[in-house]
Amino acid sequence: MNLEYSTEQTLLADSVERLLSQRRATDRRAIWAACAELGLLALPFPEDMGGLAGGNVEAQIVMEAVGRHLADVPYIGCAVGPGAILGLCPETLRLRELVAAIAEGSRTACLAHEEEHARYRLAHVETRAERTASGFVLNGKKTGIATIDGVDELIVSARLSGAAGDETGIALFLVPADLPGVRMRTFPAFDGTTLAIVGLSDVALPPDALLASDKGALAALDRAEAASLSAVCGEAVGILEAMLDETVAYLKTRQQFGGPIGRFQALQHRAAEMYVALEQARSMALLAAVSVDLPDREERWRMLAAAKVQINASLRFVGQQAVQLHGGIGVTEECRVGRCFKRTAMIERAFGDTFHHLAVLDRLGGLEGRLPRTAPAQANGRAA
Amino acid sequence: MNLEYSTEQTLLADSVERLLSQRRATDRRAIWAACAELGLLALPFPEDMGGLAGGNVEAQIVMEAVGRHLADVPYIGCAVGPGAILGLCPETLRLRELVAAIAEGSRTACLAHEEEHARYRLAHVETRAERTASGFVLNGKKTGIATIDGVDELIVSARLSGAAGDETGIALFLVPADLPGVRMRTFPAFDGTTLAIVGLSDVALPPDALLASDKGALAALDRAEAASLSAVCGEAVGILEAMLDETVAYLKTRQQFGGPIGRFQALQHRAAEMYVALEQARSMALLAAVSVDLPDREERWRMLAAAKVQINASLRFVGQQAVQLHGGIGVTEECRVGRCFKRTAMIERAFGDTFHHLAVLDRLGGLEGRLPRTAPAQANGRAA
Amino acid sequence: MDLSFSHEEIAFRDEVRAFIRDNLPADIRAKAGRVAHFDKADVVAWHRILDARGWAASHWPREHGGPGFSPVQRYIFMEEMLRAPTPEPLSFNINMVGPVVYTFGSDAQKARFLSRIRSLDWWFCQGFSEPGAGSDLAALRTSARREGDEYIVNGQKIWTSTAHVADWMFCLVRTDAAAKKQEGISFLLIDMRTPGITVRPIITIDGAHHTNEVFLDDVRVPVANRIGAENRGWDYAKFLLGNERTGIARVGLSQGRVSRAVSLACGIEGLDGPLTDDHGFRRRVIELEIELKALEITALRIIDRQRRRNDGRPDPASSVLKLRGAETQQASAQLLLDVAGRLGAPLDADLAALGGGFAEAQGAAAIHLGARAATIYGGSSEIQKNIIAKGILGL
Amino acid sequence: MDLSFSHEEIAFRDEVRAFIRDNLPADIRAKAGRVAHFDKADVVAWHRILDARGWAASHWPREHGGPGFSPVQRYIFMEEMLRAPTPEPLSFNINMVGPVVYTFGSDAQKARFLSRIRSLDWWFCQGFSEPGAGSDLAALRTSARREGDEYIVNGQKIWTSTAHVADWMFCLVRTDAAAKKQEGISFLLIDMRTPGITVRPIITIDGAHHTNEVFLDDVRVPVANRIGAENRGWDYAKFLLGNERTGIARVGLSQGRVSRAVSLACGIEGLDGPLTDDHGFRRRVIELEIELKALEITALRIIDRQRRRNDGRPDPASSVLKLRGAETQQASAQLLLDVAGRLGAPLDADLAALGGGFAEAQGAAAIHLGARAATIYGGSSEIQKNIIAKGILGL
Repeated sequence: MNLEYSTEQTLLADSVERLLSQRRATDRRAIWAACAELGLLALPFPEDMGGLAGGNVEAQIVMEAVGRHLADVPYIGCAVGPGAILGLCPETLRLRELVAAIAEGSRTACLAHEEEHARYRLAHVETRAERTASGFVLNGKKTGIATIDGVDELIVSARLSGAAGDETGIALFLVPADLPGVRMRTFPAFDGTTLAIVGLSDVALPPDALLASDKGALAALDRAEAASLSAVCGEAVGILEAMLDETVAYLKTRQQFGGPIGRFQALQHRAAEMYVALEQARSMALLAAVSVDLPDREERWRMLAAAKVQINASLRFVGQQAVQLHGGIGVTEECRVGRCFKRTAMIERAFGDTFHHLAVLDRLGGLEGRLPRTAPAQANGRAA
Repeated sequence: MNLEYSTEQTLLADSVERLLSQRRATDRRAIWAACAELGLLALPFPEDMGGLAGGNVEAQIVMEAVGRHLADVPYIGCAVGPGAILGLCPETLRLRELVAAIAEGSRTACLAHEEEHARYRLAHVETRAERTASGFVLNGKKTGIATIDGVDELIVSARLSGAAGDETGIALFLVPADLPGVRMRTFPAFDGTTLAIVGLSDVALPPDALLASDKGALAALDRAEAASLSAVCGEAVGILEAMLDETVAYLKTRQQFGGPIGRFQALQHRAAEMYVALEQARSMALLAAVSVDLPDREERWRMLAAAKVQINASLRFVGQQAVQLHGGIGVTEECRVGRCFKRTAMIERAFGDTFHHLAVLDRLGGLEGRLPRTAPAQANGRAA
Repeated sequence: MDLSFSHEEIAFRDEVRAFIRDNLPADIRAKAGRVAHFDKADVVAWHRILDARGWAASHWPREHGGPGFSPVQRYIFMEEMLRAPTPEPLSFNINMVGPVVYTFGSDAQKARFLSRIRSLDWWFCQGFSEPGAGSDLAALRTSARREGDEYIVNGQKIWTSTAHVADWMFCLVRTDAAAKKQEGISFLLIDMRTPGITVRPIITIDGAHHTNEVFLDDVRVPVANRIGAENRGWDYAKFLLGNERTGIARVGLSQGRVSRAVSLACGIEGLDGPLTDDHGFRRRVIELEIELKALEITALRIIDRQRRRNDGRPDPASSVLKLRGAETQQASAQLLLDVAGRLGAPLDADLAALGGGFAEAQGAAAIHLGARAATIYGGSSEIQKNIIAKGILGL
Repeated sequence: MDLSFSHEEIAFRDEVRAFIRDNLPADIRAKAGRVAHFDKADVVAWHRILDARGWAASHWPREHGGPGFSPVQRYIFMEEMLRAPTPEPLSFNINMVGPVVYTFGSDAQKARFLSRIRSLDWWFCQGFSEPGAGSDLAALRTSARREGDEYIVNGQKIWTSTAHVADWMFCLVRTDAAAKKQEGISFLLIDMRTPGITVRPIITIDGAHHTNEVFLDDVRVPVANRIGAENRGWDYAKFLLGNERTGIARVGLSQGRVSRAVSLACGIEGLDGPLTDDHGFRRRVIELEIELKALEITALRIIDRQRRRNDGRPDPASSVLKLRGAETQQASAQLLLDVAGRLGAPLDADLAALGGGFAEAQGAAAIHLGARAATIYGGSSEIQKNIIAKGILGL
């Protein structure tokens, strides 16, 4: 057991913190370039592709700072997810070049996997890929994509065979965003971040666009999902910290009935409960980070599901308390806590919400496997 | 809509309150005699058998006072339950005499229906009744019987046919407690009340011991269960009142850190939450009382299940808070709140616990029937 | 004891239901349950339809233009509107300033204001809270200095909902700086077109411009627009805040949200089939249904008690309704967004055009975010607990 | 970052597990998890078995007879005992008075007391709380008047657990009535056989005689039995209360209860088949498992931090462990009784002989009722929240 940051991890934390505390969150492109300069964009990619082979703790370190500063940096969708996927794909010259370009910030890629009817199920892919004489043709729609404006490459999951939900038949493709038939529309989510929907109409791809198929593709998606879930747990911890700090500061300064409201014991006790929720979330984020690479699929998803359920609960409790303890100002756009609250609601449903992960744990007989299972095990709970 | 007590109900409430506040809870027989004197024992029986045909509100009025005074009066098991059952049985001379004797306190009867493996399921009867040339022979074991010492008659459910859990084949018998083969053992429950287990070994009964069979028996048991659930909701309200009153009084008098602890806002807010829980429980007790006689079985059990779930939640919350706010003294036998807490734990599992009633509501598609049903409707949820 | 409505009450409920069905404009109906706030135009339109039927001011006495509803009828009327849902008659006019005017106003004030308040010819907003006076309202500092027939008002109000669309503001001002906190406050009606008034929007986390800051800079208000006696405004404010709180649980609103959540869930496939089979979801629905049923009966019990007491004084037990009502509004809004899942993410209304799922989930996030204010505005949950602890439990 | 135990730590865990398996007496094992408190004889028997192995005082330094465990080893050791469960080494001796004696005692006191404390030759109880001094401990009034080489002690202690079986009591007394609250308190070791001591039982709601009131009436205590300096007792008490709190979450105890609840549920048929299929039950188990996992990691994080700081000062974050630990102990006890259902009703132990169900459920009610004290004793949950609010958040 060793729960101390290494020297490198401490340096990483310091430099990300410095980067995000200096920049205004408005210019997403500039922040992205700065991330590249710091080496953050190389971090999630494997060394043999020219990446820095950072682990899940490193990704959480980055995301914790992102959360703390409420930065709108699509680090998970454009770095953590692609890194996890490409790390499981056979190394090719084209991928090496792409990773190098991503790492230096000159090109961008994002994962385009989610679909409208997926509801957190990993294998729910309706987008079809047909083999043709000259390669593949893709048709379908991808939603909820966390990306950067003008992204260059999409990593798209599509189905070569089978029906939506089947664990077999899925393939992964590298799709340049400017190909004919690719229509991307970005839109603002309620928390102020940017999401995208991509329509794919008869998108023709050469044979080497295929990154992985079948078991390989599912394994890569599973790993990306696990790594992303872990990373978003880091972001959650950062937001929880920010909300607690803001609230404690507010309790100390806000005057009412002739003194700071922080002198009221009822409010002190609620702040203490918020602290407890933060500490428990921190522990479960740690659990998530060390569980992403567990070889046993069921064990892995037990731990990840438990982490997300607990972190969602902490987000909900701390978010509600932070807003409530701020009173009227807490529900305004100009208040940091109000904006944090919106982000919590988005993170709660990133990579599986509480309904989903409790159902996963239910299937698997609970976190400790004490209970009889309720259904044939479909390990990460993402299959239909 | 009319939520005011009638003059008779107000008088009843006053007289029960007077009775129980004057007597020490120790002499159960003496209290029982006093109940007879007040007419309380005639209340649950139908007029045509010589009863007073009191309703479910009246039973709650009695039980609310029982709860408030933590009295050990088996009014539900020895009056409400028998009253509900006998009211659905054909009137006979023998029953008229029995009811008259129960009403004046000279004889006692109790319901002996529960079994070890029943787990709140109404139709779970393993006790067997065999028809013989001279009547019936009963074999089996009844548990969890709320009764009075030296009870004279048992109203026993036994199965003429079918397997445990079948809705058909159940019959009800009147069994003198002193018959050969009837072995009753009373024992103290953890809340200080008395419960009994009855063993039935080749108990021979004459033909006229049969009170009801099949649909009639099940309907009578269902009605007894419903009336008992409603009555115990009244007891719960009385206990909730007592715990809130005790706690508020304690907060006002207990000195710590240089003043009464009731000046701490954190504790005031918890007392306020206790009050809310009491008011919500009062509302649901009312719902239970007016729902016992709803003709539609599903509608009836939706309302009763909802009432019990809410009241159990109030009991748990208020009980825990009352003990916690009392500190060390709260967990002692000499403290009223400690004794109340034990009673709450017993009431929570009387006539169905929260697991059970939530499962009933789940089956029936929720309280408002919005959700798809999960299983073939087994209305009061008591069948296997 | 009888919890069910009488035949007359049921007939009345059916009458209200039919009226809503037949008269709620189609464009308003289409928005129902999908928006956190109705637009002014919608509120005005529906308010006037109700007023034409004589129902806009449902709890005003007949002599002042009310319909003469019984307490139970008032409750039924409000709940039916919430359950539809329709826009609600403007609370500032109907529940707040109207009763103050007909109870404490002069005959001239009644003649001038009452029918316009009732018909919503004049839209009122509430100028109570200030930056340093929220829960501690009596700490307000906006001053009104007398000059002849006018007060010169200076100060700042905050959380002034609908100020940007209002014609008038009823306002607490300090007319005696030397007096103790609750004393020295007066109650003024201020025409929002008066020079010196600046309204600055406050955007809330649901993305809406619903509330405002209002700056008052040498605003001249005729003394004739003061309600009641000078320096007695606190009494009128207390009356106003305690008035008609039985509808405050808004059970119908939450019930409507639960219904929408369940019907949305019917169309969503999750890990184990339709989301309506998910045990976590079912449990949340059932627990909310139980809580709402208890709350509904608690509201009826309080109404019944008021009917019998009939002294018009606020019942501190109605704090239970505000407290649990706000919590269940939030829980039902949260449930709706939880069902919507990732489909509830877009803020962009145009996305509704994109796909079935996104269109179905429209407004879920805004309703959830908007609902957070329910435990803060109108006497925060903390204030309600204080009222219960002190007013009922004597702590 | 590595959350898993090292090979050495796993080997140690296996060693502890094997030791418990091979050495826990069968009669004690039979009671495990079925009683709220072990009897004195059980505690002594197991304590001495541990002591013979050198493990009774798991966190004492080697020089005072401790085994020289690392913080992680101590944690593993405690959790394995809780998970079995075995009786625990007597906390009053091992966690409380022992460290005070070896830290602040004179050489003569160390020589006389330490090994007897460690081996449980002398059973200690704690004389801190008084009727007017519970959470507000410094308000204590028991007085000690100096007369030559003796103190004359008068007063009353309450919540003195095991006083009726104890040989000694460590006790806070007021030696300077004129001094301010926290000053003027001294720390005495009192032989329970001294004339003037009366122990009155307090029966708790679990039906147990576990705690007591202790009346001290002109009790003569040699000055030689005072630890440290006169009037400095508050410092020693604070040291004692802050000492070794990482085991305080008692995760293993709660895990054991959850396991017993699930295995009990396996044998129970409910509305929809085995109770282990009941969704409400499954959800409660899973939620408890998650909470306990988080708590376990939080405990390890605090241990890891202590190991690095290595300053021996109490970490205010350990209040999280006490707070959530006590709550999960209660939740797991409650779950157990909820599973037991009506079979958990009998208080009468003989009933176990009656039937399978009653025997299986034995002790569930007593464990549930006994667990209510977990959030009260040893620094109530309210006190823990005060510590977090002030000590960590600076409120």
